[in-house]
Amino acid sequence: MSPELLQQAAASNQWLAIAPEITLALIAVLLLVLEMVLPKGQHGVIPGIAIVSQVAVLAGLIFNFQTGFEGFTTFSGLLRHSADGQFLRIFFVLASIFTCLLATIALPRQKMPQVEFYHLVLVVTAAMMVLSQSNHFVMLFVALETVTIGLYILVSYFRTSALTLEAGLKFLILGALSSSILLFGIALLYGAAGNPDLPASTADGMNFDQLRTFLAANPDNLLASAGVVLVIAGIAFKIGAVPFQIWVPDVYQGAPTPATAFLAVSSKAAGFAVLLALTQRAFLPYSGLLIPILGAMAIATILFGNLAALTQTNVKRLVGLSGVAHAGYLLIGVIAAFADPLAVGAIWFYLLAYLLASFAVFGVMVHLAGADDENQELDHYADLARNRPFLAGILAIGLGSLAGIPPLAGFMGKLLLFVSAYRAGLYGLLAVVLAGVVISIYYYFGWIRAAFFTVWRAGDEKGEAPREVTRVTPGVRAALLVLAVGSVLLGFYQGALGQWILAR
Amino acid sequence: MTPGLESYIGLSALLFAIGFFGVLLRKNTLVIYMCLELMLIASTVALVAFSRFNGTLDGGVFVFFILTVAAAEVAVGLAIIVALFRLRQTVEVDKLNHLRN
Amino acid sequence: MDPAQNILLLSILAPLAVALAILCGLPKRHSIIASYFGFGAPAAIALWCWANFPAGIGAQYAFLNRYATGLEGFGISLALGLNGISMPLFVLAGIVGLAAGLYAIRSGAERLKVYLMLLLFMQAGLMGAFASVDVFFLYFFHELALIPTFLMVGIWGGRDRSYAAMKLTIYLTVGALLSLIGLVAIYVQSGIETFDLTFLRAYLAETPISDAVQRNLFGLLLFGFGILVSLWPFHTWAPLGYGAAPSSAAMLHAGVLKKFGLYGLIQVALPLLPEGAAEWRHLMALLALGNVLVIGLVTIAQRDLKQMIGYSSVMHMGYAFLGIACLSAVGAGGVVLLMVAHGLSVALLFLLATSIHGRTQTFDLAEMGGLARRTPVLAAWFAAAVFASIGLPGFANFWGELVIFVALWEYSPAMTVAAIAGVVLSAIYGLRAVAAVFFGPETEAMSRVAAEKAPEDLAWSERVPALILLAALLVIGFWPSSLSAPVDAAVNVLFAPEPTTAVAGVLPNR
Amino acid sequence: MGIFLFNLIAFFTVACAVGVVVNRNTVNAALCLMLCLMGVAGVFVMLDAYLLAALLVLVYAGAVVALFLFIIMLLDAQGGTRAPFRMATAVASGISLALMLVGVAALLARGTFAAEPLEAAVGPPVGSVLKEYAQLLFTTYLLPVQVIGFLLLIAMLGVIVLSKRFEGMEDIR
Amino acid sequence: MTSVQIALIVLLLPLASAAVIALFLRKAGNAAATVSVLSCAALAAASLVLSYGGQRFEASAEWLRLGDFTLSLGIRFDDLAALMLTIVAVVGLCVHVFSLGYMKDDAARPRYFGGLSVFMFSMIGIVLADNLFMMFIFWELVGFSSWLLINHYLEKQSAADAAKKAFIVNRVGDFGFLLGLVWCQAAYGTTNLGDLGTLAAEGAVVSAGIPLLLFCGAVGKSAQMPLHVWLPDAMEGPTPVSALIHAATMVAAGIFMLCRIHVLMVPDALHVIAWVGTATALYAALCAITQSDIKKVLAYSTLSQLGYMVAAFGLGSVAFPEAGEVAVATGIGAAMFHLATHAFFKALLFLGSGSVIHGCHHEQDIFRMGGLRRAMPFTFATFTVGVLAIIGMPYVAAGFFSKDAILHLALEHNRAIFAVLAFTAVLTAFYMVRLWILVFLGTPRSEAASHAHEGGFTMTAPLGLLAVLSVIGGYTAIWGGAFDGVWELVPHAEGATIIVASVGVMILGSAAAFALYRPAAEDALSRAMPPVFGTLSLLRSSFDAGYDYYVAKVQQRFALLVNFLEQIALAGLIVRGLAGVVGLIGIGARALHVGNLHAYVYWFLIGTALLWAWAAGIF
Repeated sequence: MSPELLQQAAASNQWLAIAPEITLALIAVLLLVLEMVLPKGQHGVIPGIAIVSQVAVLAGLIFNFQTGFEGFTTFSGLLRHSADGQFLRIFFVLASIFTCLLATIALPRQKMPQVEFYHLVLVVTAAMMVLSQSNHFVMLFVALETVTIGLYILVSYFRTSALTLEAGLKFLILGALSSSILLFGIALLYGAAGNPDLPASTADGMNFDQLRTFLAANPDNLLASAGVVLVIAGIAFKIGAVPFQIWVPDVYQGAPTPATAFLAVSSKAAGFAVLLALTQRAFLPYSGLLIPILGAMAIATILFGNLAALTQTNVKRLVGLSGVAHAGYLLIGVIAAFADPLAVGAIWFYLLAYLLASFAVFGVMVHLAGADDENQELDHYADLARNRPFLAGILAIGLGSLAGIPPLAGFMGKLLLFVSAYRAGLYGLLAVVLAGVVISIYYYFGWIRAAFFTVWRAGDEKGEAPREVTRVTPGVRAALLVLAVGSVLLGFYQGALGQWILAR
Repeated sequence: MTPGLESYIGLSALLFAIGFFGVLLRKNTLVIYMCLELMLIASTVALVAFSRFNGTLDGGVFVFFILTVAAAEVAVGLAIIVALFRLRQTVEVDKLNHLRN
Repeated sequence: MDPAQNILLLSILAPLAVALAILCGLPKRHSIIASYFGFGAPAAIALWCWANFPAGIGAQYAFLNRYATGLEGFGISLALGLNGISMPLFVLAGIVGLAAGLYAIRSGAERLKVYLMLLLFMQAGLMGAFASVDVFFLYFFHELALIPTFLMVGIWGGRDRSYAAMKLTIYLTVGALLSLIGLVAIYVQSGIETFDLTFLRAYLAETPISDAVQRNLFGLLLFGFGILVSLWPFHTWAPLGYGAAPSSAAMLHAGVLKKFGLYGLIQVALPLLPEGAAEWRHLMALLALGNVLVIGLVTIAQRDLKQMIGYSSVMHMGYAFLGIACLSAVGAGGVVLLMVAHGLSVALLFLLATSIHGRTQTFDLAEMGGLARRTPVLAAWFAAAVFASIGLPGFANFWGELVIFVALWEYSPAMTVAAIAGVVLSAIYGLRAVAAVFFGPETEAMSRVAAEKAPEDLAWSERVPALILLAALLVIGFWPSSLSAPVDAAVNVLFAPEPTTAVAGVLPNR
Repeated sequence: MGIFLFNLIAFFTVACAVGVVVNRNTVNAALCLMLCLMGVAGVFVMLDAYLLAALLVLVYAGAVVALFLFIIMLLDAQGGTRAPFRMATAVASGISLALMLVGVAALLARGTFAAEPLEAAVGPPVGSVLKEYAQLLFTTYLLPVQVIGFLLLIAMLGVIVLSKRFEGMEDIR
Repeated sequence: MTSVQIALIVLLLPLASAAVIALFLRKAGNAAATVSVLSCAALAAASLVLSYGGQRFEASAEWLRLGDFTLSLGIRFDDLAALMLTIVAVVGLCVHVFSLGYMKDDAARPRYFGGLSVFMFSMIGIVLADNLFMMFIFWELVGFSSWLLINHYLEKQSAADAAKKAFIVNRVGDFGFLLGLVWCQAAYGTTNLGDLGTLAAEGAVVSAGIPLLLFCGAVGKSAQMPLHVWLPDAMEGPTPVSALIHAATMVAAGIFMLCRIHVLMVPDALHVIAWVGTATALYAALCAITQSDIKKVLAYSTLSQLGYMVAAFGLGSVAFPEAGEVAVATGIGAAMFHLATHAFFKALLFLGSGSVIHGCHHEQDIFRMGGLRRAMPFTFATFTVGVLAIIGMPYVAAGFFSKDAILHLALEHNRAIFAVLAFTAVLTAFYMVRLWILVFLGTPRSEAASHAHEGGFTMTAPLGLLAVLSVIGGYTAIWGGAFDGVWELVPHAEGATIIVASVGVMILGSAAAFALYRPAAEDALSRAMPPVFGTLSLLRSSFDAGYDYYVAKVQQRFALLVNFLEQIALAGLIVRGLAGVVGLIGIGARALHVGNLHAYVYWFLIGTALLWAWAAGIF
């Protein structure tokens, strides 16, 4: 291999453009190195290093929001950088930080190696960043598989628990199945777009831009249509849209709480990032095909998620099913994005609100989960408001935001989604959302009720000792406060974020 | 006379379907996992065929990645299955239904 | 900046700040002192605004000020101001909030700090809701006030509190969401994509939304707001919820917060969607008659004092809807008067009902009787509250009802007949309640309770808040034009017979 | 000739794939999978993708299936005495499969494939030379290669975490 | 001071008194009584000054304006108002003073006197009102004060029930009043009495609906059939209250109101009014015969006399079409004349009965009295004057003149009505004489009656004053020229027919009573003619029974039914049912998570198949 070739290769690959991803990967490796280098007694600092360094990355991302790569493709068109991508990077790092924080609470209770968990989270986060910026199916698939395999491990991380492993297995098999479906779809698309006999055929059918050109020239190529729907099916698994949502509650329930949170927030957001990239760029010419599919999915997802959550008493399953419903709301945003550019910003805002609220809720859950991570029933939340008012307050804010109650961020997210859905003329879907939100109030409120209402008026003090709840460390307390305050603040003051969302 | 593209795609689809069928039918997790591999392979057949007929190499390169990924996935998957077996002494799907409702 | 310009913001921030301070762990003693400020400041500001409300500004906003929140590009900004329609309700919120707050501070509720904190949040929301010029923040503050209600019903509530809280929550969420979608629809359909009412009015006066769309939107708003105001037959949450709610929450919700739906209809829906309103008025009026007649009869059948008050409040909302259905300046003005009056009187009723409960240990009318001998002041004030609520002249309610009847005749004499028949119904249940609680010989059950703990007459902790409400009722009752003059100025512009030219009165350049 | 060979290989491959699904014995199923992969490698050869064919045999038949066999032996979980699947399940999946095949058939019947025979379409076969792959992998697809590296790393870590006996830690019974 | 200012003082003085008592004197009975009586005295003085010395004027101020609806409060002080004001003030003062003695031992005096002051305020408001809205406002307020005062003995269940009944029945009447009011506002754009008069003169008034609806208010307040049922029950209140409110003034407000709105009247409406009044007069007189409670007898007689007034108004307020031309509103004159005289003699009778009751230690059963002639000579004398007045003793007592005017009108306009009214006059004489005989003649028939004693000066002085007024009130000239605007409307009988007739009926009725009744502990009528007595009792109780049946069996059951539908059908079946259905679906959706991997793969299969089929265009 000639030096020129290598130089050429180096020149075409602007590594600077993926500096955050590289940093995260390096931190991940650094953690492993530290595990080897540091004596056993000092392993306790490793999570701290993971978190602090990620905060540094986060700060770097925020302060260098304008990268200069916006709108450009790098790595021979494998990646495409945009303001959205930059937002998602911040989003993923944020989610990663909170996941690591949750892990610092949940992991020490298990006699398990810990550093690997943080390493996995970091690598998966980096992969998600890449995934959300991919502009090419090869990149997409590889990043997606990295994410997926990382999640398989994270989900089954507590290997001493049969439930965790069962969740891991279910996730593994269904994940692999959906990967296969996705892959087959990619293959079909590649084949269709590369067909030299067709107009606008392209040599690189897996590049999103090329593919779009091809699809625009061949408005009803059946092979391509089949590829499109199969790819959508694969993504639907990630975001948990009906009928590919069925794994959600089982896996959420079995997975370690930090992994559940990671799955619920980051994985879902990555799925939506990909879905948006595909529907808004690669598959845009096939919107006629996609809108009915996505619409039907959204309706079914909202109704199924909310209805199934209605009588659920296991909080992790509840969060999972409600997350399904949230995916449904977001799908409406995806549909609206075909007609209204605001919708994309609305989705980002919604996801951010969802992140804050979800981690607030998971933050409470992880404290209450108990040593074996199995205290997950609503009954375990009884008397929470009396015994742990701080956690109860955080829980209330988180759930309120998830339910979309003003003045919390979740409401603002829903409002933006409503507006763009209305602008896009999706009246029927709005009606479904309405029904869904009303149903969701019941179970979110039921949870709050479980945590608040049985207390203070209970005539007979049962005299039993307060349930064992992990102590809230100052750092975690601060983080939970940040989540709560953020959830409240974003509800009415969006500041620069609001302007960015509108301007993007 | 050589077979046309549709023959290869048909074969690929058939393999894919058989794999899917296997995932649906078998109770043994290991076999299910094999069937999943079969589905991945089915996709590679399609990719290679398209690559050949379209005259571009990207499909082939993609297969390269797929094989690597599949190998990694198998490793992780089997590790999970083994760990589960050690706890539950079974790999039968019907008995792995403690997470429900 | 000029302090007068920020005074409305201050009225929201004062309770909010106190609430946050309590949330952050202010000690109980200081919390109580701070709460006096938290409830007193909005009331003082409200009264100041009332006193200094400029005359002759039509439907324009006084004390107007806008604050950026990051979504100006989206047409959202925190715009605070008062016009002739919102000012009375702002005053109502201040007064009832003060009364409810004073009552709560002295109520000795368990977990008093949390109770006060939630009430203060509610108070902040209420002040904000009526001071908002921006429809988004209108809705936003309403919900801010609504959330504590759920919690307070659920935590401090009485019988059936869990079911009541849940039902209340679900119903009000449905209503709020429907109206939210309606507001979003206005936002989008208006074509200028702003939530600011002044701009919306000015713009829609020039280029109204098409009739067909108006019809759909008004329907959404009607049922959305209607559920919030317990429009028949979507009212079943109200008696249940009020029956279970702790008194201060019931006072603030039934007294003030519930008016939000009506306020939304008058301030937003009617001026922006006149054609839609014309289309729906018949249905609205018919449902409102359901409120008046059906619920009037249901109220008569109640055996439980608090349920009865809850139902009576539902019933009186029917008059307000009828006034709105008139689609005239007179009707709308009457509704504003009635809202204020009803808010004061129902708050007073809930307050005194709780006081009665404290002395009888029951809400069951059959078990009460003869209390007047032991507690003459309570008896007199409760009777006054009942007479206020059934529309005796001298109390504010009379003016609202009277004006609505006058306006209603122009719309439909037949409906007026039915509506006025409701006046008889309310006299029946109101006087029955007074007689059952206070007059006649003492019942056995009452004697038993009295033997355990002799009922004492109203304490000052109860008297002061009640007196505030009673005084307000009497002041407006004797001198209605103190409140109606600004209302008149506003409704004359907003509901002039020739909408296009009249609404132009709010254009900034005039 | 080409068609005959293709048909032969295709039949062999499909038969082996069916074998994987229906074989009661897990070991046999794994062996069927291996044979199936051989058949696929043959298809690759027919498509002039010699390198991929070799890779497939090496990675899959050599490593993956071997791994499967090891695990099968390790777990010693032969589904011997019981049927590998229920009949009801089979019927249901048959119906579903039929539905899916209808879709496939529709695609095949109405899809637009390359109309011309292979020789005419492309002269010299691409992808038969390692260098071309290498060039693509190290230029265009350099980033995925790097990512794959991390993928393998975490997969390795995952297997360790899930399987290794750690000192001083609670472990699987 | 201008007349307006004096009028305002007259209006606001009692309000101030009530406010002072409510705010500061709740526990000070004597002080409250003093304040109230003094304010009433001052008010009476001012009223007299105003009526006799002041001008007649109109003044008003805008009180509420919304859109094109304006409500003003104003004073219309013409001769009618002046007359009414004088009556109210004088009778009010008498009652206030009488109350000082009557209520001496009552613990709740502050409430009582506060209530009296509220009543005075409201009543004067009605009198002075210059428009119907204002009248309605005070109309409601007198209803309230009536409720308050009937309820005075608030531990008595019967008092509480009576007060409630009074207010609710009045509300039913006010339902019509308010409706008529709103209609009037809508139809004419004003309710100002002067403006309405102008409009009427221009011929704008044609509707019979408005006056009849407004008349409903009068039916309620003046206890005409069928809303008369509250008045007898209202006797549960203290006797001075009955005298003031439920005999002399408030119940007469209905008649006053009719006179105020006479410009709106059309012949059809007047027919109805006349017949309603006549029917009430007859019915109430029949009822009075069987009563054994002294106050109830008087209450029914009040009803009957009110019927006379209403009938009088209906008979002569505008010309009937066949009369050719618009006549002077003689009905107003007759009605107001009778109102004035009735106010005096009925207040006298009630206060007399109060004195009797007070003297007999709150014994009200006339069959347990007797012989009070000796024990209470002053009361006996004044009461006798009252009886003479009501039965229409010619030239001796005021009732004769006013009743004559009414009978004259009836004879002129409607013979049927005349016949009924004449027969009623027979009955009036009959039951009043019966009462007189049973109470005062013979010997005491009970312990209480035997220890009867005269009340103090505060009680006798008002009796005296009222007795004098009852005698001279019939001579319109006595009143001075101040009220000529009203008096000149009073029709005067020409010829002897009316005098003969009225003397005849009086003698007939009295003679029958003398013939039938001896002072005895038992009702002679029930012994002599049981069927007649039974029929009359039944007649009396039939209305109450009917209403009771309606309230208990119809209204309450209907309310319960509606409540049942509300609770069971709406809140239960529909709302909870819907929630239940959603919940069931939710349980179903939840149950789909069976936990078996194969089941989950099916979802994927079906999803993929559906998507594929969609892409292939199968749908």
